[in-house]
Amino acid sequence: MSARDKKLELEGLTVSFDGFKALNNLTLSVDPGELLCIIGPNGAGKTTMMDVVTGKTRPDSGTARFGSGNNLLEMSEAEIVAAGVGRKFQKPTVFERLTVFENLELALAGTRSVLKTLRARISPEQDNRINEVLGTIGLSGRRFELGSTLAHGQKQWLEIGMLLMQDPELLLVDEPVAGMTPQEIERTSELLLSLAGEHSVVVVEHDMNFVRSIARRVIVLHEGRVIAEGDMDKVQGDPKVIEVYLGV
Amino acid sequence: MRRFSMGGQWPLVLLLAVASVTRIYAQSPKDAAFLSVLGELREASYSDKASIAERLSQTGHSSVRVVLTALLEDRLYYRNSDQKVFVVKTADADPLALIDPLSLKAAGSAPADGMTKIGTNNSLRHTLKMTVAHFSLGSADAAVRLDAVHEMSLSLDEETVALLRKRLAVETNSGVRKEISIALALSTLDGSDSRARLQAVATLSDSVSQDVRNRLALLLDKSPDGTFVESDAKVRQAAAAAVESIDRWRTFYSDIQTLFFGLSLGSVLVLIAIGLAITFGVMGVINMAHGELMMLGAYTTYVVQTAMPEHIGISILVAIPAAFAVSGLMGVLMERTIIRYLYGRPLETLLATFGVSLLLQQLVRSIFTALNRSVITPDWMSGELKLNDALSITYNRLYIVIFTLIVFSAIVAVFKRTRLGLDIRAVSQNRAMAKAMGIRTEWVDAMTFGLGAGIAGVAGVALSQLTNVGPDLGQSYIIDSFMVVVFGGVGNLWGSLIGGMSMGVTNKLLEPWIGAVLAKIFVLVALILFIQVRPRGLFPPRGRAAEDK
Amino acid sequence: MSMLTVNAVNHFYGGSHTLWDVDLTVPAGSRMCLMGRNGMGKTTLLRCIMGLQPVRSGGIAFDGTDLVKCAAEQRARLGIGYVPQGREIFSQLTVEENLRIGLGIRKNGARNIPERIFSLFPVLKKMLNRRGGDLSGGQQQQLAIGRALVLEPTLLILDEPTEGIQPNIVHEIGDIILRLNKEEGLTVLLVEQKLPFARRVASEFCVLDKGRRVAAGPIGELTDEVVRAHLSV
Amino acid sequence: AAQATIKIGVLHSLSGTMAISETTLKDTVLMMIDAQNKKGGVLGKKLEAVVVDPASNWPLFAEKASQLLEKDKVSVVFGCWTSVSRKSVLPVFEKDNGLLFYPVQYEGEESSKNVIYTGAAPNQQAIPAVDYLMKEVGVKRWVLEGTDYVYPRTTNKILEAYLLAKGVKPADISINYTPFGNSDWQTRVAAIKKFGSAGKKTAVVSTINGDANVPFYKELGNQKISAEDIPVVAFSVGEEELSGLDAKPLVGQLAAWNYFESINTPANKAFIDQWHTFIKNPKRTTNDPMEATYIGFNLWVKAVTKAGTTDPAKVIDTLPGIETPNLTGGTAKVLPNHHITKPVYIGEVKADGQFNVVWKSAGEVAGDAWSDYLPGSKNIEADWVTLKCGNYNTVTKVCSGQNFK
Amino acid sequence: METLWSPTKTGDRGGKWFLSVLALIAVAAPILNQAVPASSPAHLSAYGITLIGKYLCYGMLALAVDLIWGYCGILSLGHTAFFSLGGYAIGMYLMRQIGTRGVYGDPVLPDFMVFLNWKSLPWFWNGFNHFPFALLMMVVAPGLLALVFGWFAFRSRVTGVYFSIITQALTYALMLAFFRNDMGFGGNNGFTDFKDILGFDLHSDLTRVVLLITTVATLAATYLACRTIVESRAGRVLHAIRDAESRTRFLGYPVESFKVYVFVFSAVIAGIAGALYVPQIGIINPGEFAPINSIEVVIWVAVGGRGTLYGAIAGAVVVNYAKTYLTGAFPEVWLYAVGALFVLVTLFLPRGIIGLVQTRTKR
Ligand SMILES: Nc1ncnc2c1ncn2[C@@H]1O[C@H](COP(=O)(O)OP(=O)(O)OP(=O)(O)O)[C@@H](O)[C@H]1O
Ligand SMILES: Nc1ncnc2c1ncn2[C@@H]1O[C@H](COP(=O)(O)OP(=O)(O)OP(=O)(O)O)[C@@H](O)[C@H]1O
Ligand SMILES: [Mg+2]
Ligand SMILES: [Mg+2]
Repeated sequence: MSARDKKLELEGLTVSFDGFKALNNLTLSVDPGELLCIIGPNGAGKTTMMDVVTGKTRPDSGTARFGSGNNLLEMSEAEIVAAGVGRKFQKPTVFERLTVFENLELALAGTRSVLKTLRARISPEQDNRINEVLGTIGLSGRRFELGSTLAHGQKQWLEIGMLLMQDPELLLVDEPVAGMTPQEIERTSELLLSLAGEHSVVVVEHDMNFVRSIARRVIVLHEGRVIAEGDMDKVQGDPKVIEVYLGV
Repeated sequence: MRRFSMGGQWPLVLLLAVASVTRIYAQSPKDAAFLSVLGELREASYSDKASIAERLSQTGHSSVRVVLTALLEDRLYYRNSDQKVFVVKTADADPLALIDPLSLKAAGSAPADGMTKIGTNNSLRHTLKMTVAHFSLGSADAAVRLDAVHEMSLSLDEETVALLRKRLAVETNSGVRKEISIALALSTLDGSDSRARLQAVATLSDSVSQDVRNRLALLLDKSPDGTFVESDAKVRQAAAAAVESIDRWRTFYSDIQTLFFGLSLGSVLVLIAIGLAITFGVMGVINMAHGELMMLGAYTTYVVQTAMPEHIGISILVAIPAAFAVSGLMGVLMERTIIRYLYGRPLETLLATFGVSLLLQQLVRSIFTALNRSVITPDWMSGELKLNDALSITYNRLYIVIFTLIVFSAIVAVFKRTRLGLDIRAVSQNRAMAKAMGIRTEWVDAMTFGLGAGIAGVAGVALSQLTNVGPDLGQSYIIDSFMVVVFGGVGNLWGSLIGGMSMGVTNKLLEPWIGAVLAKIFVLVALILFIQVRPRGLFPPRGRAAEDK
Repeated sequence: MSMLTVNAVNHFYGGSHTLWDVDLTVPAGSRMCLMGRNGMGKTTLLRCIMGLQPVRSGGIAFDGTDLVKCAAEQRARLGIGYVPQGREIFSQLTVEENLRIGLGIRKNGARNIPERIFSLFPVLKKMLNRRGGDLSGGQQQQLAIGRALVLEPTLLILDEPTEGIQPNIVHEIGDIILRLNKEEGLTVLLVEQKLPFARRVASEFCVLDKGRRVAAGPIGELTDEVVRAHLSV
Repeated sequence: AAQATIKIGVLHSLSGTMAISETTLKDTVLMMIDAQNKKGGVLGKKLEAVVVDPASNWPLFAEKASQLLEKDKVSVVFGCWTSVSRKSVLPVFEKDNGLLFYPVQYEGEESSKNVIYTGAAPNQQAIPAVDYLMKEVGVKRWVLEGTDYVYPRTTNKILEAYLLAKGVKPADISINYTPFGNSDWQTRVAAIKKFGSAGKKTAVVSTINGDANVPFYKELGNQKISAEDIPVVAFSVGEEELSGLDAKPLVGQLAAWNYFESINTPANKAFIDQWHTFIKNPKRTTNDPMEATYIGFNLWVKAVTKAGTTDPAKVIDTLPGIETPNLTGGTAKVLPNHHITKPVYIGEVKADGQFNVVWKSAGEVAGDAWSDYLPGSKNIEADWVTLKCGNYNTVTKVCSGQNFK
Repeated sequence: METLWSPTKTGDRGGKWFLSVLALIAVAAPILNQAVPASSPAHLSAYGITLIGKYLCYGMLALAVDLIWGYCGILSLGHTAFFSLGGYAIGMYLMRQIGTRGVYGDPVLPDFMVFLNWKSLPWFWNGFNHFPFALLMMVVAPGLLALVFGWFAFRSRVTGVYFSIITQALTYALMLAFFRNDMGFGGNNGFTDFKDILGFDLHSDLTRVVLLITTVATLAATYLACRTIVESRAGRVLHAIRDAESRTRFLGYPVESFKVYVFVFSAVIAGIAGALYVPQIGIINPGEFAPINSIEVVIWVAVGGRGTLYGAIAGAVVVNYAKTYLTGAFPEVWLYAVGALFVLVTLFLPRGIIGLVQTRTKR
């Protein structure tokens, strides 16, 4: 496959903080429609990688390309989103003083320019879509409540909902099931699986059961670089991965 | 009460009377002449006083110097009851400690309203200074001699030159010797011997004094008829070189002085900002009453001075802890009654503390009136440290620079080294979690705010030495202090230090060029531009946590 | 003897009633696991115990002391360690300073961070001088647990301690909890969603549903029915 | 309508930056009213003060002025200190045809039908001071140091023109302005020191305003510039300002005023006693603007008595020509240009914060609204008696810029 | 349907009330002033008209501040800079209108230039003799300044107190600059002694009434414009920026543009407010730029109720009315009252006066 066909292509990324290398010459790529799981010890650099892709952190060296010919490193956060990258943060961040509904409305795909948002109205289809997502994330009953009144797990869901509204080509999902009950985890995996195919999805998670339930290709990061790659079984059997990550 | 003490004094007064009677008999004719001339001072006009002083010095009496110095320093009085003239130890005290002008021995004391001061005016003081200088040449104190020589070199007549020559022969102090030789060289320039003049120019070229430079520059002038004032071309050449060299040195020293001005302005800025760096920078309270807390400190200085008029010298040292306590307690009071309900709502603190600032202003206006209060600069803080003829540093500024550094180091130490410092930082970052870790957040909050407020009070003590002590004192500094804190990076003490200092120095470097107003505007614009480059100040908080805001 | 007793606690966020007459008894030396779906009030209950949320009515007693009357900071001094949900690290303090915070109230006046913390979480030793806020999510979680342990508490409260932590360390945390419980008699109250972990670590359980206690008992009684009834959506 | 009392407006800032100066004047007016009431009031009616606080805020001055005139319907207003506050209320007084007594020395260049200027015009303060320095002290080099606002600008313009006319070389004049409230004088004082070290006798003419004075004098003291070396003559530093700072380092510095507390006349002594009793503080000083207020008040009482009414329009017409003794033994007379006659005194600061009068004008000087030394105003004249105009151009014979009807 | 999803906003009862009050003023003020005889107690004097006009101008300024602070979290401590620029723009027009009626009778130069010996009008005074140009400038001058300043600051991601303080530095620098007599804006005295506007005598009651009605109308229009903005989706984006700026960015919104737009808009409102203020008050001088004034505006907003547009206006009116009343009734101690008011409002009315009214009416 040529590089052009990749959805996301990271090459030789290095990020250091005060001399500490959070990413160390990291290279990886994501195919269109692929669901990629990234695992790795705490501090391996998973979140940092997402920061680089979304423009939050600028790497010291390396390249990051998205779709056909978007150089992520030269784009602003807003441009990256406009190009089709969506993200769920590790620490759930929703707009605390907007209602659940408004949180979703803002995430709604479509115009982002100042003058257009001034005139934007919610079309019936969009309204339906929001209601649908509200159902999916189990917050229909709380649609008019403020973001700040949600419990931790509910915020997680709202973030996922916002991601759905955005309908990006590439979804970066950082620890989606932290703090969820087994059943919710199950629902999340169904959700993510249904998204894959049309979207590229990158999931970071520490819950191995969850990862196993969705994983096709798995990449293991350690100390800022890839140490193993392959399907779940292969990775789980890798002695290095067992040593630094899985344990016995 | 009063009658008792009067009664107690009677025997003393009698004794004194007896003593003075005996002394009258012991007077020599010289004493008598002296006393009668002295007596004329009582009624004379200012211009007459000058000639009386001249006659006094001609009596050659041994007390002349002391009496004239006293006149110069407003310490010469006469007693209303018997018109007798006395020197007093310190002016404006009550009662006055008297010194007999003849014997120069203590002569008891007298209530101030029973004595009348013998006044002076500008021109009289000018004459007196010259006269006293002649006498001071023999003083045991080298500094006094130095001043005397300097004073004398401003008007060099034959008599003065002779006196200086005589002194040079016996003078041991090298500084004084140098000053005398400069004075003599200056007088030589008027002479006819061109070799001697050349020699004098050489001597003078080492000096950096403006007077010397002006005198040398005169050699280069042309008289109205087109000829040079100085006939000898060689002397002219030497003089031109000397003038140039003096100018160069003077420019150099004045640059150093400007730098010092900058640092001293900077330390004032730092001092007014440190307290805010705590209340605002660390605790996040937009403390609009910060200025008023400084004002309280300044008023405390005033009150302390009023309470101990006899010890002005140490009053400032007493005022520092007192101001810390007063402002600190006010801070604790504010925190306990208002601020504590507003954590997590920083903008509300702006509103409430603004209200407090109005209350405090009006409070001092009610107590102390709207008028400024006079805070005295103690002797040890006034005057300047003269490094050479071109460079002097004023003591009060010097002390303030040092003081600022001391306060700053103390605060840094508290924050970095003490338990309280750690607790303060923890509470300011996450109050709920700090509680869960067993920190008594309420106490820490009160202490922190009190500390910031107390430091503001201490800054007020320093300000009382520089500017008006009035109800508006705080208003004039509040904006500056916020700028310093923000420029340095909120929450970073070192930032406030470097920020304040660099703002001060920039301001002062620019001021001679473009004037005070434009310099200030420039500093403000520079601040705005700087923030564009570093949106979180000089020393921004770093790392992930800082970004997630 | 019970170490912690929660008695008919009611709690409100403004107008919304979050906890309804909740009872909870944590016997000394036990490992109680509080369970429930998202938003059911687990965190709220823990915050009430810590004094970070005021209770409307009801009683909370710890070791015979009435906690409701105690200021929040007093409770830590009584020997309750708290690992909150979301870590709540002091982000601008270094790792070392984060750990030192707890030293201030230790009765024995210890001046140094117990070495034990570092043997439990070696990564903290490596990062002593890094700002807490810069750590990765999992590292912060370890720091949060370490920070609570510095207090040498008799009751350790953990709110979803394994969230975001790599599997081998999750396992280790389980071990640590068990070990501290066994060797030092530490009583543990934790919130946990992951059933395998809960079953492995806890000795009792209690389920909250919509702010009410709906089930409780020894961990063995946490049957699939209970799970289906109260823990699935 | 017959009112039970005659209302008198007092328009002085009691808060804000100007409170320091203006509060005293408010008290002075209250004292005068009190005394007048004890004498039976005016026209058989008691006087009643209406005090408002314009809070050193210039637009608020205008608002409060119209409150006094339109709502409270006062007969006369005593008020204002800064020029800008006066400028701000001027249209209000002219529109409502009120009467304002303005008690502070100012830059001139104004004469309103509705204002009586009882403070000094530049020719009653600045020019005599410069004359004194030039003739009596032999000053050859001049630093005109001021705060950057209209009064110093105008005064310095006048003084510069005056000095040049007296043959002073431009190189021997240095003019400099600093902002309001300037508190760091290190650089300026060093520059003055340098300017003064050229070997010619140098003096500073200070039009530094308000709060900036204290740090200025402190810095002079610290840099060891004494009055014998470089005397400073100030136009806005009086007894009250000195009471707010340690006067010892200032001994010998000069000030030019039309009144000093230390001038020994029976009237002054009585006034000082009255003040001490009223303010219940024997240490409070009196000062020049207080005297101006005193004079203004007495002029008003006389005019009202003469006119037999408090109607401002009538009182204004009656005022020119009215005379009242001032506190230093002379007479203040209202001139047709609405300024008054004043003696000029120059004093040296003494250690106790009082002044030692070293020079005094021969008799009173008539206040000149339009300076003879400014090209723009040379030809302008104010005369409310015959010309009925505050700025009559003697060349074009036009009266412009009047708002009264 | 449209209002359904914003239950947090209190419907628009308050807004309707507010607009009704404005309408009432517009109708009643002229009648009470013009038709009711001066002797009647119901007569509204020119003083009263001017006062109402002033309050409403301040209200408009507060509205501008509330738009950016209450809704977008941008705390500007320098908004009076824009207010004053608008005021100076109209002031320059008014000065030019004086013409030969100045004290020196110079047909071109304003008085202050004549006595400071200016020979000709500085270039930036050109055009101000035309009313439309002045009208344009009172929008352009503050707008342009806000655009340049905002563009740089927001692009550099200057936020929070840093932004607040540099706005303060901006207004402080402008104040110092305008204080300079060499600037050509009349220095400390600024502009006064205006004669007429568009040929109408500024001192006549009728002109004042017309000015008041103009103010009322402009305030109503700007209020409606602001309300439209905050109720649109853009308004919710502003809210989002206030809550979590970087999160908004990761939703793809060009946060900087939003901020620049709203900041400029707010500055223009402030400028217009200033331009309406000056002819009614009769003076504009650099004191208006004083940083402390800007802080006071923020305080009006807080007192009224931040994040409710009419609340900000109410706050401005209440605080200023209190000032007018107290400086007259209790000149010696009024600062105590105002200071205490601020403290008490913060402690007991965290959502301002409007918050109090809202909870009252809800009950
Ligand atoms: N701003 C920063 N300054 C210093 N170190 C940092 C900074 N940001 C991240 N790090 C370090 O970089 C490393 C990688 O962090 P990152 O958050 O990417 O890990 P992660 O793989 O997401 O871990 P986790 O699974 O625990 O979330 C960590 O060791 C962290 O401490
Ligand atoms: N600050 C708050 N204000 C108002 N309501 C809140 C607040 N915090 C939580 N809630 C509500 O209280 C309920 C209980 O929340 P809590 O955080 O205790 O749940 P939880 O059981 O810990 O959930 P999770 O498993 O998601 O952490 C939730 O419905 C939540 O929406
Ligand atoms: Mg991570
Ligand atoms: Mg929870």
